[in-house]
Amino acid sequence: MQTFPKKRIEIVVEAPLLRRITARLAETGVGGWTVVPVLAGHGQHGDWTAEGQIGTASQMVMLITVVDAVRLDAVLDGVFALVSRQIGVVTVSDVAVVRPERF
Amino acid sequence: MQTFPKKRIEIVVEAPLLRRITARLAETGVGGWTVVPVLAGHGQHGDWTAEGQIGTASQMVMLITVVDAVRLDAVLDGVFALVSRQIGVVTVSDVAVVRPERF
Amino acid sequence: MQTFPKKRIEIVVEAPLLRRITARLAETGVGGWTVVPVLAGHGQHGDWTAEGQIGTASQMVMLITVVDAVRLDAVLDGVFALVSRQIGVVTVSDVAVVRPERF
Amino acid sequence: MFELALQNLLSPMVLFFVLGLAAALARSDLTVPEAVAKLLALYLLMAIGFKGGAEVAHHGVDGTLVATLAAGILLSFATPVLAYAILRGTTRLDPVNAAAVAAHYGSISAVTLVAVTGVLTQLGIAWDGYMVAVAAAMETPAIVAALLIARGRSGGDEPGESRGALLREVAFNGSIVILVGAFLIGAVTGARGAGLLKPFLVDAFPGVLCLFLLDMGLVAGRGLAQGRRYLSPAVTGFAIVMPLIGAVLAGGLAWAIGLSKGSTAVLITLAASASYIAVPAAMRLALPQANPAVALTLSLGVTFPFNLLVGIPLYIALAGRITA
Amino acid sequence: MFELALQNLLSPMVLFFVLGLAAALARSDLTVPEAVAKLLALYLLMAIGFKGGAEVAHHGVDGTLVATLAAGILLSFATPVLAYAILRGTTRLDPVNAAAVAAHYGSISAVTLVAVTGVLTQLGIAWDGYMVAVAAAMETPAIVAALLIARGRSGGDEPGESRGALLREVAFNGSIVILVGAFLIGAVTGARGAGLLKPFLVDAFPGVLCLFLLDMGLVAGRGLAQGRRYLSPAVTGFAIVMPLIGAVLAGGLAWAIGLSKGSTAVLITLAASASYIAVPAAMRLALPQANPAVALTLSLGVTFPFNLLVGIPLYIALAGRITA
Amino acid sequence: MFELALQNLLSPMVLFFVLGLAAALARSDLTVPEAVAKLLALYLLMAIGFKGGAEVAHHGVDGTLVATLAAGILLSFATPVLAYAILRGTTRLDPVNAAAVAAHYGSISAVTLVAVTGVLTQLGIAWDGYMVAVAAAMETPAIVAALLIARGRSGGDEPGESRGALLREVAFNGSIVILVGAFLIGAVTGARGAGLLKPFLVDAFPGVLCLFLLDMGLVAGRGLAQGRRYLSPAVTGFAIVMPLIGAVLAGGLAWAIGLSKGSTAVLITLAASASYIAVPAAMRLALPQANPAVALTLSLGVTFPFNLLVGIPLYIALAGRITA
Ligand SMILES: Nc1ncnc2c1ncn2[C@@H]1O[C@H](COP(=O)(O)O)[C@@H](O)[C@H]1O
Ligand SMILES: Nc1ncnc2c1ncn2[C@@H]1O[C@H](COP(=O)(O)O)[C@@H](O)[C@H]1O
Ligand SMILES: Nc1ncnc2c1ncn2[C@@H]1O[C@H](COP(=O)(O)O)[C@@H](O)[C@H]1O
Ligand code: NA
Ligand code: NA
Ligand code: NA
Repeated sequence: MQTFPKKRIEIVVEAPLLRRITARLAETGVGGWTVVPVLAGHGQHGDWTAEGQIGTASQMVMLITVVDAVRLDAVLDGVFALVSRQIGVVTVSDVAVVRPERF
Repeated sequence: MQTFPKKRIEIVVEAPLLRRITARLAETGVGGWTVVPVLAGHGQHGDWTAEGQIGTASQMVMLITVVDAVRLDAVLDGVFALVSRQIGVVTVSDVAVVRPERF
Repeated sequence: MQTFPKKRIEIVVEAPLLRRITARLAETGVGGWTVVPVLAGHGQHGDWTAEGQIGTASQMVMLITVVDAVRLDAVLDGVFALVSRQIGVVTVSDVAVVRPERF
Repeated sequence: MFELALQNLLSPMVLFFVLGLAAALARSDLTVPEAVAKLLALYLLMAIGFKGGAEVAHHGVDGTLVATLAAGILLSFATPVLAYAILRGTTRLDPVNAAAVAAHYGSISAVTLVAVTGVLTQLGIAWDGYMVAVAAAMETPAIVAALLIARGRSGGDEPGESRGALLREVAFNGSIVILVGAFLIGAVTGARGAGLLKPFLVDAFPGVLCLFLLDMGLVAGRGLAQGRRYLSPAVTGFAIVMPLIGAVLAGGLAWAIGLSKGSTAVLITLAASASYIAVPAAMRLALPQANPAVALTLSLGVTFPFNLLVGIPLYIALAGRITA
Repeated sequence: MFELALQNLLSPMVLFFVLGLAAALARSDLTVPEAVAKLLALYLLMAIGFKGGAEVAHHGVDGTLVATLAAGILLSFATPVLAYAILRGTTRLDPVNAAAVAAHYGSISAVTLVAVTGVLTQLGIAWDGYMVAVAAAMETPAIVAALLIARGRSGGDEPGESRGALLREVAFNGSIVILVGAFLIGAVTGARGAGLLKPFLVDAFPGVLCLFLLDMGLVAGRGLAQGRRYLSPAVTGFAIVMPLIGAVLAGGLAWAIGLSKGSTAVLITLAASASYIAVPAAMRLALPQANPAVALTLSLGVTFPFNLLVGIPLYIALAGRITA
Repeated sequence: MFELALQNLLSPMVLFFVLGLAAALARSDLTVPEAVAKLLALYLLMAIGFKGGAEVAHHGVDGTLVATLAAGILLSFATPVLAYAILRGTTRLDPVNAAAVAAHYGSISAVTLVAVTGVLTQLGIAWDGYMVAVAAAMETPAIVAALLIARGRSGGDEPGESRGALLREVAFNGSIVILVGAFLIGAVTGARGAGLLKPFLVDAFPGVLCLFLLDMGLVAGRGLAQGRRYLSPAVTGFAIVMPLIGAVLAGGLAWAIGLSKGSTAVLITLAASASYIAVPAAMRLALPQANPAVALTLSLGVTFPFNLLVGIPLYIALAGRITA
């Protein structure tokens, strides 16, 4: 099956910021994303866990979006404008997709 | 540590389809997969969120399977026979594993 | 945006082992990780699902950690010392990050 | 009847639904976790199934049971045909989407069943416990009818999806299993079981229903915000007229059978309700070309609120007239 | 008063909190899933809002309502200024972190409100239902005050974050929506609704509160273990002294207004409580440079346990003196 | 006794378990979310612990407590040795897997404890509250015994896993902490606390137990479908005979101590039950070479259904004989 190279961006970020990030992605013309729950984590800001939490403040989520390479810089710029002072981690990797027109 | 190259397939797909996909993977000889919950998403079909849902129809899940490259095409063919008319996204990426005989 | 190459390790492992793995990662000097819930899976040990489970014994979780390549072998050694006889899967892939000093 | 309507509109159940709807439209971050929504639905189906079974154990089954089951199955088979014809005649939906929507309206909504029994209990109107079994019997035929229509019209058959496997899956879907299972358990354990479970299944019922309808309001509000674009006047009109047509048909059958007031109200409400648990999932497998948002927006965003706010008191009043 | 304190310490609610705290500190794997914690919080806010509204429907609103609302808003605006001054004077917190902590202490903790009403009910002390509305009104002003302070001191404005959008979000945050919504529903449906929902919302309340406080104990214990490094003596002292200052201010205002004993105790407790649902989330958006662990450790790890174990009986005793 | 058995089989609790089992075997998509299952288990352990403690506060502790604790610990130590010998003698399990299974059967199942108290309450048979403490004491010794056996037989020691850390973890596992914690809280708060929490913890108990056993039926059914291959006749026989052996041993000890009928039934049921929360997790850490599916299939797929359907009425009848 013929596949086409795209970029997969994975963003682990504080839950209260999620709405703003997806709004920014939409503005940048990103066509889709997927949000995955996060149970727990550890980083410079210490340990945290979702268990027993009633608010969203100490909660994180993982957002995954597959975009075309030409859009990568615009997306990263938009995302970092938001998350640079927030708690979170952004990684980029190479993936292949079958239906390139979707991204 | 010596590592061996494999392919990681990530499928975001409607929950009602999951059983059929795993059955197809098993038929294709795939030895393992992992299903991760999805909280929310956005794509051509608009926004959706798992929150408050009682049925599976508007729910999605993420399936991850690591396979040998020789099996990749067969797996993608099998999966696309099912998901082509369904809502979802499939990506393939390169990974390395330590115990190659498992995949 | 300038990016820097790192390694992303993804570990699917039995829930009772999680504390020991994170302790080992911390000892190895790993600065951060993220734990994602797993709904269901299939492998050499058969099918399992988190649904309806009250204990952690038949539960799995997915841990993702992004580390510098120089630390990869130490991390894999530490992890495999723990998971080799346990149920689980470890994969390594290449990712790019924007803030390299974090990892 | 206006009094009934007002009393309904000012009941805590309806008001919690409206609260959820308003919160979703105001884009509040109020949410009910998926696991909680599933617990509430599980509880409500268990409670209503069990109460129905215990009622049957107590009062027995009269001769109308078989007739009512037949009437329900007939309604479930016939309504999709009617719905399909109306949709094709008055809206721009293509055959596949029209068939999918028709399946939703032919089948029933277990949540609407829960709501109508809540209102009946509040009003002190008795209904026959076997209506729970009738509800279960009405779920599947509409799916069969819609698939026959879709195959006939679009000429296509569903690739790789065996009809038998699909119907088996629908028949054993979670909400039917718990509803019918709890019904049988209620029928077997009778008064003894009912006494034991009363504090949990009966006394707490209205409160849990409020919490659940809050969630349904949130989900319906989000669905409406998302699905606005599908709500052309013709399609929206269908989502309000079709329940009324179903209500009239069911009213006639209930009258012919000679059902009690409460059971007539339940049968009418079932016919007037549109599925949004079992049928949507089945359609994703059997008619994947259909856009799921169309049917869900209609069923959950228009018909369910309509039934809850206006329909149920109307149907109860209608049942009163029929059985007067 | 010592009897009151002892009775409080030996109440099941407080003991379940202590159990959770101990389990977390002993690193037990006892956990409450996130979805369950959210269900419990939803239930408690719904119950307390509804009971407040039903009480208002029953007893009406006397002239003190407007004065009490004004007092609450004043407290919420003024406390952060005081808190900021104390923090800057006695601790090493920088302006931004001090402003963030000050916002937490000016606002209120819905969970502490739930706890104090639980204790009052147990003691048979009545409180005015409209205190629920007062609580809601006290949530937001503190955030505004803290942002004004932070902007004034740090000279910076929040990039890309419009104040209006933020305040709208805080005003419509889930816990406020359910609290106020249930209050209105209680007020509208009155005795009829209250009778219907009593088994679920009233009878089960103490039990659910126990389960919830077990969870709060676990979360507080984990927070303490994690956040120990932020607990310098000065900062810890602030987290115990600030509630007492808030209590005295609120006591004075309640006395001036002439509130009943129960409502005085509620107003004092609200003023003495520190937010950990609405404000932490708002601060992540408005003051992202602030370290969230500092405020959360203080609010949930020190002030909440202090209020639950010592504060609430103290505030009730104080309310008794004031209204004697 | 046949009447007792029949009444047990037709109780709503047992029937909901059978419903879950049947739904899983019919591959229904009925599921209980993980978070809900954990909430139900948390509630049941809290309820039973608290009731036990409140009962102790009311009736006090008689001299048999220490003897019963000793008997429980003895049973938990001794049963694994017996179980190991039987497994090695009659099945093909290797030493490590046999030791892991033996640990499960020596320890106890908190869920089975909940079920037996549910049946006893329904039958109006009193049991001593301190049996909750006995249950807690019986959880850990079996793990120690099994590890000693495994080390002795396989010659290997567990790499990197300190025995102390493991036992500490087991002793502080969530289900023990909530059971013992609620017991202590019940004992401290006595009648006052019991009155306050009765609607939640006592009245709702049978209903929640039904919902929970539905879930256990689903989990057991899925486990059976998955684990069929491990169920050789010899191994299956063990899973039915071993509980009976445990029952006889416990019956003798209860007789020697002079326990009441209810407490005798509880002690017998504990001895006859096999763990599937605490021990499985401990075995994954201490004996990772053991295949977890073997022990879980036996414990949850065979022994738990056997105890629920047949064992418990048998044990109660046996307790009746012993104390007659
Ligand atoms: N190296 C890493 N690999 C994976 N996830 C990470 C890493 N560092 C941080 N995270 C995630 O990002 C969250 C915030 O990180 P931090 O801002 O460093 O505290 C952590 O709690 C983790 O969930
Ligand atoms: N570019 C993308 N990156 C990540 N996930 C996506 C992307 N596009 C779609 N998805 C996921 O797939 C679901 C269905 O996509 P669609 O069929 O385009 O509506 C969405 O709701 C997302 O969860
Ligand atoms: N090839 C694979 N791809 C993705 N996940 C896998 C794979 N093999 C195993 N897993 C995951 O690891 C768990 C344990 O695997 P196993 O030890 O092979 O039974 C499975 O239940 C899956 O969740
Ligand atoms: Na219908
Ligand atoms: Na305050
Ligand atoms: Na045992």
